[in-house]
Amino acid sequence: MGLVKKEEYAFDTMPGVDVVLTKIDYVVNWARSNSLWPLTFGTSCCAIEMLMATGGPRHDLARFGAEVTRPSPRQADLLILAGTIVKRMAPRLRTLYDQMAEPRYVIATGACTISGGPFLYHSYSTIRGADEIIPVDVYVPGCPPRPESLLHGLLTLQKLIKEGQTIRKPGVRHKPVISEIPEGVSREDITAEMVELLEHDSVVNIEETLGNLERPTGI
Amino acid sequence: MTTEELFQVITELEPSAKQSEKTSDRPTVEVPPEALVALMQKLRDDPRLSFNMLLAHTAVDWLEERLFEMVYQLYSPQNQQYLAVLVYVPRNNPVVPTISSIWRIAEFQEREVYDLLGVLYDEHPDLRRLFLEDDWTGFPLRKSYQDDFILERPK
Amino acid sequence: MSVNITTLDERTRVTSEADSALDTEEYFVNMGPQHPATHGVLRMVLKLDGETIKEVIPVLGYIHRSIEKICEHSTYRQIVHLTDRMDYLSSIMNNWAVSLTVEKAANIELTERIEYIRTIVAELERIHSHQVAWGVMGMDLGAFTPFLYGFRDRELVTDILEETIGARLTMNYIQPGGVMFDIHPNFVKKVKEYIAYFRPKLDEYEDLMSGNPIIQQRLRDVGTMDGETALSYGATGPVLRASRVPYDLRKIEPYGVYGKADFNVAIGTAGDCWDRYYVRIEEMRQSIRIIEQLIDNIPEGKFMVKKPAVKIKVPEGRYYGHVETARGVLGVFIVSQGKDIPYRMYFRTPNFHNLWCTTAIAPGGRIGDLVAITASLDLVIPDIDR
Amino acid sequence: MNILDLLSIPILNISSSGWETITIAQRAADALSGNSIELTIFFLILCILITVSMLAGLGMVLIYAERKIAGHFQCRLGPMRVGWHGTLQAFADVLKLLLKEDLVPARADKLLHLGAPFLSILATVLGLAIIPMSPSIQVIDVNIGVVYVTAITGLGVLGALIAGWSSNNKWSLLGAMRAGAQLISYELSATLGILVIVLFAGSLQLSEIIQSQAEGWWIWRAHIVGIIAFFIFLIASTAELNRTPFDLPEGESELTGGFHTEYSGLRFAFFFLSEFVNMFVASALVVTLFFGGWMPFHIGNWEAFNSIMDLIPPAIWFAGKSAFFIFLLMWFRWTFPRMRIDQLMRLEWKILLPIGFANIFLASLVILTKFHF
Repeated sequence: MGLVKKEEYAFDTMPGVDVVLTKIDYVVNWARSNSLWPLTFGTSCCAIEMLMATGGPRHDLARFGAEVTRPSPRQADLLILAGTIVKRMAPRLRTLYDQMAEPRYVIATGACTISGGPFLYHSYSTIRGADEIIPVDVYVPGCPPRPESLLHGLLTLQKLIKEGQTIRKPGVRHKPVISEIPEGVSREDITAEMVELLEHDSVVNIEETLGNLERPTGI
Repeated sequence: MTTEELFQVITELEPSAKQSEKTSDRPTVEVPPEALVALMQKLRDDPRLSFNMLLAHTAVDWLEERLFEMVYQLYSPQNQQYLAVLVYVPRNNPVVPTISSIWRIAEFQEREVYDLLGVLYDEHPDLRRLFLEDDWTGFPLRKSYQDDFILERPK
Repeated sequence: MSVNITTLDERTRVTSEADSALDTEEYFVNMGPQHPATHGVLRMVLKLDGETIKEVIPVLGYIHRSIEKICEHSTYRQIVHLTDRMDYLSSIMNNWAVSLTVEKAANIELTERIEYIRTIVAELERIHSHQVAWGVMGMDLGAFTPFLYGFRDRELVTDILEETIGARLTMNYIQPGGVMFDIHPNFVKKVKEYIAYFRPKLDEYEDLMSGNPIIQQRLRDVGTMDGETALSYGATGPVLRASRVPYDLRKIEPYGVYGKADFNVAIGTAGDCWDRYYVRIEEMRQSIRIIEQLIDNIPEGKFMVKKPAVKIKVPEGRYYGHVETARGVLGVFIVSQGKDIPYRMYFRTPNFHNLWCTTAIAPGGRIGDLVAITASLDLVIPDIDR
Repeated sequence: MNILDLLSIPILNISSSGWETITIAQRAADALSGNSIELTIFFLILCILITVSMLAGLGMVLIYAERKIAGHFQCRLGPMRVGWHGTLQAFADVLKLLLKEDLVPARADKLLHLGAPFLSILATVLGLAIIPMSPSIQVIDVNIGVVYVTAITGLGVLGALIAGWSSNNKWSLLGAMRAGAQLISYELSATLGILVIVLFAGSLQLSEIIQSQAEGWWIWRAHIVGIIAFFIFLIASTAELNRTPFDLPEGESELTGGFHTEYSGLRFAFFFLSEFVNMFVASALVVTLFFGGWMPFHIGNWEAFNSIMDLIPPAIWFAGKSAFFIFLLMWFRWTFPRMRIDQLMRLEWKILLPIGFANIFLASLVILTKFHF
């Protein structure tokens, strides 16, 4: 939380500041988690189930305050990746993500977005997982996932935001990677390192981010 | 119109077109590339045939025979008759005349074939990549296409 | 001989400069790949003069997943599940196209029951596809409510299909040699209930959208396309039929049990957006009629004549088969060398062919007209790109 | 002066204190001439408080109402989880928007891009200031109130135009041009609608327009002319608000977001808020001009009924009537599709404007022949 980090030194000598800042943090996270406006963006099949059917009368994304789909990435908080990402789309997806204003969150839905899905083998154009391009907070598996799964994904994201655990840096993955653990390293070590990484990455200095990134203009 | 009558009319219109010996579930004629445009024009405009619809156009890469097989699927709503037209071009110099002046959709079907198989179309009004980026190298649907990106399915 | 290969950059270079201060200047603007009106990742480069469209250049490939390449390495049963993901709103009909072609080629005899189930399920899906098309048409024209009404009724169709099939969108139901599962015991009852429910709802659809004067203004005489043009552009399905060409594979060469059902082919008169919109509404009515005639007569028998484990081999040759999906004719072209995988597989997809109509009918209209036209063509982008 | 004195000021007294309008600015001036500096400051602060709290409060209430009403129109529930039945949803939205990153596109005109939303919200605040919400709740009562309102609406267009132009985005520019063309065109019809009432009331001052309706609202008293003027004004003000079926400047499915495509965070919130509060201003104007403002509903000489109606405070009357028109605008939005730009212009210049002029002529005849009630 940029707010907290910036003001830390000014206040931490005063008694009771921790409590106040925690409260502020809580309120800010509460607002952010309850007002996730998704971007109107869907690449293929999952878009029907994710944005359309979930926004529809039966599943009603509006109950969680997330039905205000914004067609402009500048105003959106949540990028619901629905469908395969191919090589030609990848740079555009990156641009879309860059155009979104902080704080921004990404939910990857469907097998294609998570790993390439049915188009994994023998395909010359399918990207194997959208998290190779942009950071992803929550993965919702399925082909396509049911609307209920997206609702669960949304609630999980809300929980993550409230705990301040969302991913802000590309390349960091929530995805469990099953591979051989090198000798001399225990599973606990990895977990500890990941927790540290997550804690570190959930703190973003907005001033710094603004200064470092030159944002592309136009659609 | 029976299939025999159809072939009779076609050979009458274009002598170089002959019935194909390839196994196919539709009546099929083979034609040399030079005669393609003339034959197609006649197939569409002849009142006995009136093949108004170009249903599909694609190509098959025959690596061993070193040939590209161009397939045109036609349909005549008037006679409810299907016809497939085959054109063979050598794989090292795949140039076919365009038929986009006869059916507008051929322009885009031909662009797809160029994009994926690298067949060139003579006199095509706007020959450029369709699905892939302009700077893509190679033609992925060719049997000889090599790409490090492709993952083989484990057996 | 003149083979001239161009690029998109060359194609979209501004050529004309304004001569005087009063002259207008043409400019290019990108619509998509992320744009609410393109229903996915279609990109259209528009050449505009003010708000008037001079030229439309569709740019494809933002969801090109190389399905045809994957097909060359997959068995026919594996290919069926890839077709689900092309035109996901008529996935069952896509399955059917592959199954039909393979069955014809491999000479697989089907039971009556299979044909009945296939026909009913496909018509149910046609209804749900047109419901989505209807709702999305409303959303593109700026009325959000029809969209939700369409999805309200679509949920009930997916419920019925889900009970039998187990999936909501990508059904993977029709297989070469039958259907994956027998119908659920509740199927017949629920379909009848649904028809009783949906018939009055269709009138509600008409009240909400068809009668609205703004809808009429936005759709009538917009994007008019005569039959000649439609045929030349290879349009099929509701788009072609709206232009007064009664080309419907269900009537012309009945597959399934369409030959036994009594139904009419809806055609338009003017070929404008309104006709394309209304042909879909009428097709929903006809689909209801078809289902009503068939639902009581499903004969007993096997639902699968080839076990799923059996690898189907297609004899050597070229095979072309097609079905009428909700958006037009899906053609499947198989070149086989006698193995259980095809040598070359080509899909003649309806949306790929319908899309190019925009280049003919959109110029001269406004941006709002283009939105109405793309909505009336009812494009599904992964089906274009494959 | 102690706090009890403040409480006795009529503004906090909810019961109707006669129909004589005393604006808060007037009270401040009175206090100043009575040498009571505290009271002057109090009233001046009250002026700011009323406009700003109206802006924020109304904005949130209307955003919540819109989402809830839209939900129920569309067979669903709308916000449910944040607070009881989602009542805190708007707070979460606004708080989030305030804390969101504020982006300026790389090649945008920075100064204008940053300034445009303020221009937009300024027009809204200025519009709020003149609305007579009850005899005692009106910030300022200009004697050319109607002209002021028309001028202020023009200022709002400037915000949209500058926002679209400075964003350096073709879609934004298109949206801005649409906004400019549409708002300037429909301004004419709106003014023609207002003029009819000005002719009847014989005043440009909003409080006097309300006073003139003591014997009956203009929608009844000016019968045919009034009803035509009402419809013209309603259509024109819907167009000026950029609401469906005239939401072309933002037209999501056409222009992705129109003039505010490139805005994020706080500045987008300003556009968002001003759009919603403008809806209230427009409804309030409809109520003021045609439905007697804060006047209670009276029927002829039903004395008993009328006296019961008088018991309801004028502020409640005003709020109720405005709420009805806001609901109507929302109803429009969730029912109608969008028009096309040329149809929109045709509607204005070929249909509404000629009818408006004919209506003014007719109104003059009605007034000359005293053919109204």
